[in-house]
Amino acid sequence: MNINELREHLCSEYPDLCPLFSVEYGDGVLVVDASRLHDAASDLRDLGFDRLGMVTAVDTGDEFELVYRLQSREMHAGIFVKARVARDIASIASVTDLWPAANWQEREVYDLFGITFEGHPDLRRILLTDDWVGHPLRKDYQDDRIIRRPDYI
Amino acid sequence: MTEQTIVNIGPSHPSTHGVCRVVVTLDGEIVTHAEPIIGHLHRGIEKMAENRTYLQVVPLTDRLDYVGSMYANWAYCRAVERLAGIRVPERAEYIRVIVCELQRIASHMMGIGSTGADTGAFTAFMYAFAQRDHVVELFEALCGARLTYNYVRPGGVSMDLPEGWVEKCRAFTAQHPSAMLELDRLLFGNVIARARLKGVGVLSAEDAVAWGASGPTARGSGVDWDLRRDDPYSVYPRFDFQVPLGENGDSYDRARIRLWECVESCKIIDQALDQLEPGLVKAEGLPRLLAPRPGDAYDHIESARGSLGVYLVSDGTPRPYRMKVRSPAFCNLALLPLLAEGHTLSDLVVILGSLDPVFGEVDR
Amino acid sequence: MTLLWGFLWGVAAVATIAGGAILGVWWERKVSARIQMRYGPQQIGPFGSLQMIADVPKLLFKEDIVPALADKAIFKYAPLFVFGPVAVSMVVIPFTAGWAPLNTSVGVLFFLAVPSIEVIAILLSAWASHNTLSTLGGLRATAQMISYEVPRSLAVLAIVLLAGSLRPLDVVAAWRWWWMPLTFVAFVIYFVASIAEMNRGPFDIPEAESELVAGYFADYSGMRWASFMMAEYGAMIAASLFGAALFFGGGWPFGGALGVITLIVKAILIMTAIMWVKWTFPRLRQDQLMSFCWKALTPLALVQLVVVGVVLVWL
Amino acid sequence: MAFVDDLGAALDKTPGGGIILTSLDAVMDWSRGKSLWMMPMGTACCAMELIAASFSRFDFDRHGSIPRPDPRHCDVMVVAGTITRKMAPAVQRLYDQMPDPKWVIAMGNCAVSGGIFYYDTYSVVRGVDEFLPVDVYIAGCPPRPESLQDAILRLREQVSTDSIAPGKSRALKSDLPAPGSPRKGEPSTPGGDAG
Repeated sequence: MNINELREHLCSEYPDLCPLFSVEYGDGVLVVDASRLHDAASDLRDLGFDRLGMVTAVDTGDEFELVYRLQSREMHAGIFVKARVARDIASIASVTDLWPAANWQEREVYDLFGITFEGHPDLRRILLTDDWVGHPLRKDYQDDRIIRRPDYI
Repeated sequence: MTEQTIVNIGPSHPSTHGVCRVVVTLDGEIVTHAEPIIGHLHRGIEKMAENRTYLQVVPLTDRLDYVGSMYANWAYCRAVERLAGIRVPERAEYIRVIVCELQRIASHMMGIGSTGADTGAFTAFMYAFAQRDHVVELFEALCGARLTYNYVRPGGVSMDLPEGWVEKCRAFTAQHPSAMLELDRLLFGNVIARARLKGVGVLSAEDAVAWGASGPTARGSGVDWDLRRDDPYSVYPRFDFQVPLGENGDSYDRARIRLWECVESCKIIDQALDQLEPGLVKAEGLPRLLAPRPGDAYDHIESARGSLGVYLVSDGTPRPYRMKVRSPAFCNLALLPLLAEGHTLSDLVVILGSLDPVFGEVDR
Repeated sequence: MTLLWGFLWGVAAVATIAGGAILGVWWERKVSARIQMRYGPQQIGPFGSLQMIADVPKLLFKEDIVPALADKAIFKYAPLFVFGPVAVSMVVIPFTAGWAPLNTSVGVLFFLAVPSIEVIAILLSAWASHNTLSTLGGLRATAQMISYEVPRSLAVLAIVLLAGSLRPLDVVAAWRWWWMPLTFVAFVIYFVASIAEMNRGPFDIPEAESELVAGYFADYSGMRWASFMMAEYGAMIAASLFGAALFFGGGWPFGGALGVITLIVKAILIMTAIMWVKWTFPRLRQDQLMSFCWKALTPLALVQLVVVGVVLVWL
Repeated sequence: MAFVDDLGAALDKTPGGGIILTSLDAVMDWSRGKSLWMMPMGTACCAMELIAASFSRFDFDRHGSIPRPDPRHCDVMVVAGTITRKMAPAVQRLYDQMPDPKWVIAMGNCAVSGGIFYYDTYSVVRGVDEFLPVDVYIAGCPPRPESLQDAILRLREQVSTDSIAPGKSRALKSDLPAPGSPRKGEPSTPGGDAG
């Protein structure tokens, strides 16, 4: 299924998601409001996106952009879902109830970005030690143990 | 119920395939709960990439999945190429396919062998590893390194095939399928190995999809999903190959599928060598310093462990703003608590082995 | 006087087992290397045969670690009680026609019974280590070793029935070549059960490297650990010698010193087969191990016993 | 170890005991050097080469060097791979579990200095020598199995200078091969200074 068919399919099934859809670098992208993320994810799962490929976040400076990559085996298509959360109240609904795959991936995002996922069954640090201070993938993470690489370019 | 024992396996244990710690709650010999504790090899590669240029990140991707370095190279390069709009010459695509299928063989030899070692058949491991050594030798002739190749670069590959390499490669693919049949008889034909692997750690197709499993782990459960065929990339549509599928989703199917995938990889390599034509191996006119326009890109390939994706965010500078590796081993390993429950401690290590995690990739 | 003789025999048995273990380990390393497309030890002695000469002093002079939480007295002396019974069991082996170190009327029973004491020592050492993996290994070993006593004894019983005596020398004297095809199944059962008794692959689940790291001796270092290994090799040597004597007629067709050599050659062949099995097969699981013992080996041994009984009546 | 230490110290003090001590040392050093059992502390990429080292192609069993998974049975810990802050306590603990005398080989750049993971990372220990006494360093990312083989042989040379008496060394410092100097059987490099 190519990207236009995907857009048509999406628009016919869920018209309210249609205006949020755009195409970047050949991938379908759905930018939703953080409060509506869970509903949109649920709709997309019903549409046939049965695999959650990836959950990650990007620190854009003043806020976090959550990026979900969904895949559909039937449609042979992938789609991005993006949602932005404010930096000071970094919290979003968990999609673990829709895809169990989100369990560890959301834990990883929590560990490295400090974004809390409401409704996650077991939100703990996963990669770093339990007593780690800070969230390293934030752009403002400070750690005395980091030695900056000299700039060669 | 008797008193439960908590056994701590790892982080350094012969059958954790690296540095995984599994906290197992045992009722007698039966596992009631197994919790993998990962992150013992978390080196912060994603953070490091933010202070490297696009080309300097390639060696870092080598160290992700150190059993199959070519895959991470390739997935990363595909994401960069998508982001920067680079067209890769055809010969380079063929070479990438050849080296990645060789890498699949090398990686699966490690996976099958360690399944053997987990069940106690150490000799099978040796036989599998001998095959892996042939592949490693081919790679050494190709790029000088045995393990961390840094071969696939944005825009192509670092250098052309050396003289005589194609013949060596053909010699390897000619003998490999028969070696696989021998290994099949030695390991999977053995009555004890069958008893140990069959019916252990059964993963249903629904669970495999819901938990985001991919690669042989999902295909062992009959999930017919292979990116090489279902989301074709590079020159894969030009090859004729089968995707082996399991039926029961147990450790036996997961492990044995890897063996048949190696045989299929040999077919792909042979076809690719036949179709290989002279030409450029690196796109022309590449700038020394890549600085793609702002935006983000994701691309994935079918690695030996499943769909390996790289998500790149660019802010227009010569360094990636954010790199995220979607690691198949990470998602597959999340299945361990689900699969191990109700089995014995002996089965736990077999299940862990059949998921074939590589902790460089799990922890990143 | 008896005490003195006993002491001397004890020293001789320990020396035999130690020497046998040293050669046995070398032989195993060579056999496994051959199976695995390797060379094995090469550097010390011809074909690396003196490799263990380097290993033993090193182990002797290693630090002797006793874990802080271990039950110290039991931890320290349990290895002796693992090694002891194996050494003692050697004395009833009929080395050649008419000569065994200890010629007793219940020799066969002695050989089957005495090494079973080992299981208590293994359990003690496992428990004294205060280590979860060791304890699991000890429990596994207990279940396994006690269970496999049954088919092993039944298999030997077939020979005893034919010979009509429990005295090993009488068995060897009464042995006829046609016993070999008749008791072949019994020999296979004896072979398998002996491997299980000595905790070797494919029945090495008490010390499973990929599961329990080293099982019941995980916390032992230096010479105490080496005595576990010596006990294992001692058990292998004893079982091979005894099997060769009972099932293959001891020194048959020769007598005297040539008979002893024949017996040893036969035993080495059995030992090599034990190693071959270990390095070829994967490891069984605990429950499979048990069901194999009780559902396959034991009934088969009983059938063999009946067959032997029928033959005896027919004769 | 206490018994051996006492023996060594007693022999060292006894007049004429030095003869016995040196003979005993010679036997012990030979035996220890020829039977260096490895504790494979493989964490990352180098672990693959560590595995390859004891497998069919390279077969370290030839040197009497076999991998044992149990720290209690090992003589030399081969730290192969990146050590992170989360992993370091486990490595330290495994080292503590090994019986004396024990040695450490740092295999690969990560174990030597952090290697490629020296800069910009928040979780990597920059070299295993931050918390373990390392005897032999092997550079490479990853080093080839031959390098590990060389390290085992170098370690054998180092072991050959040990004494069972505490605080003693069997060989004089000048007898030790200087780093980079040709060893027995190797052709000496032209222009190399003999000293």
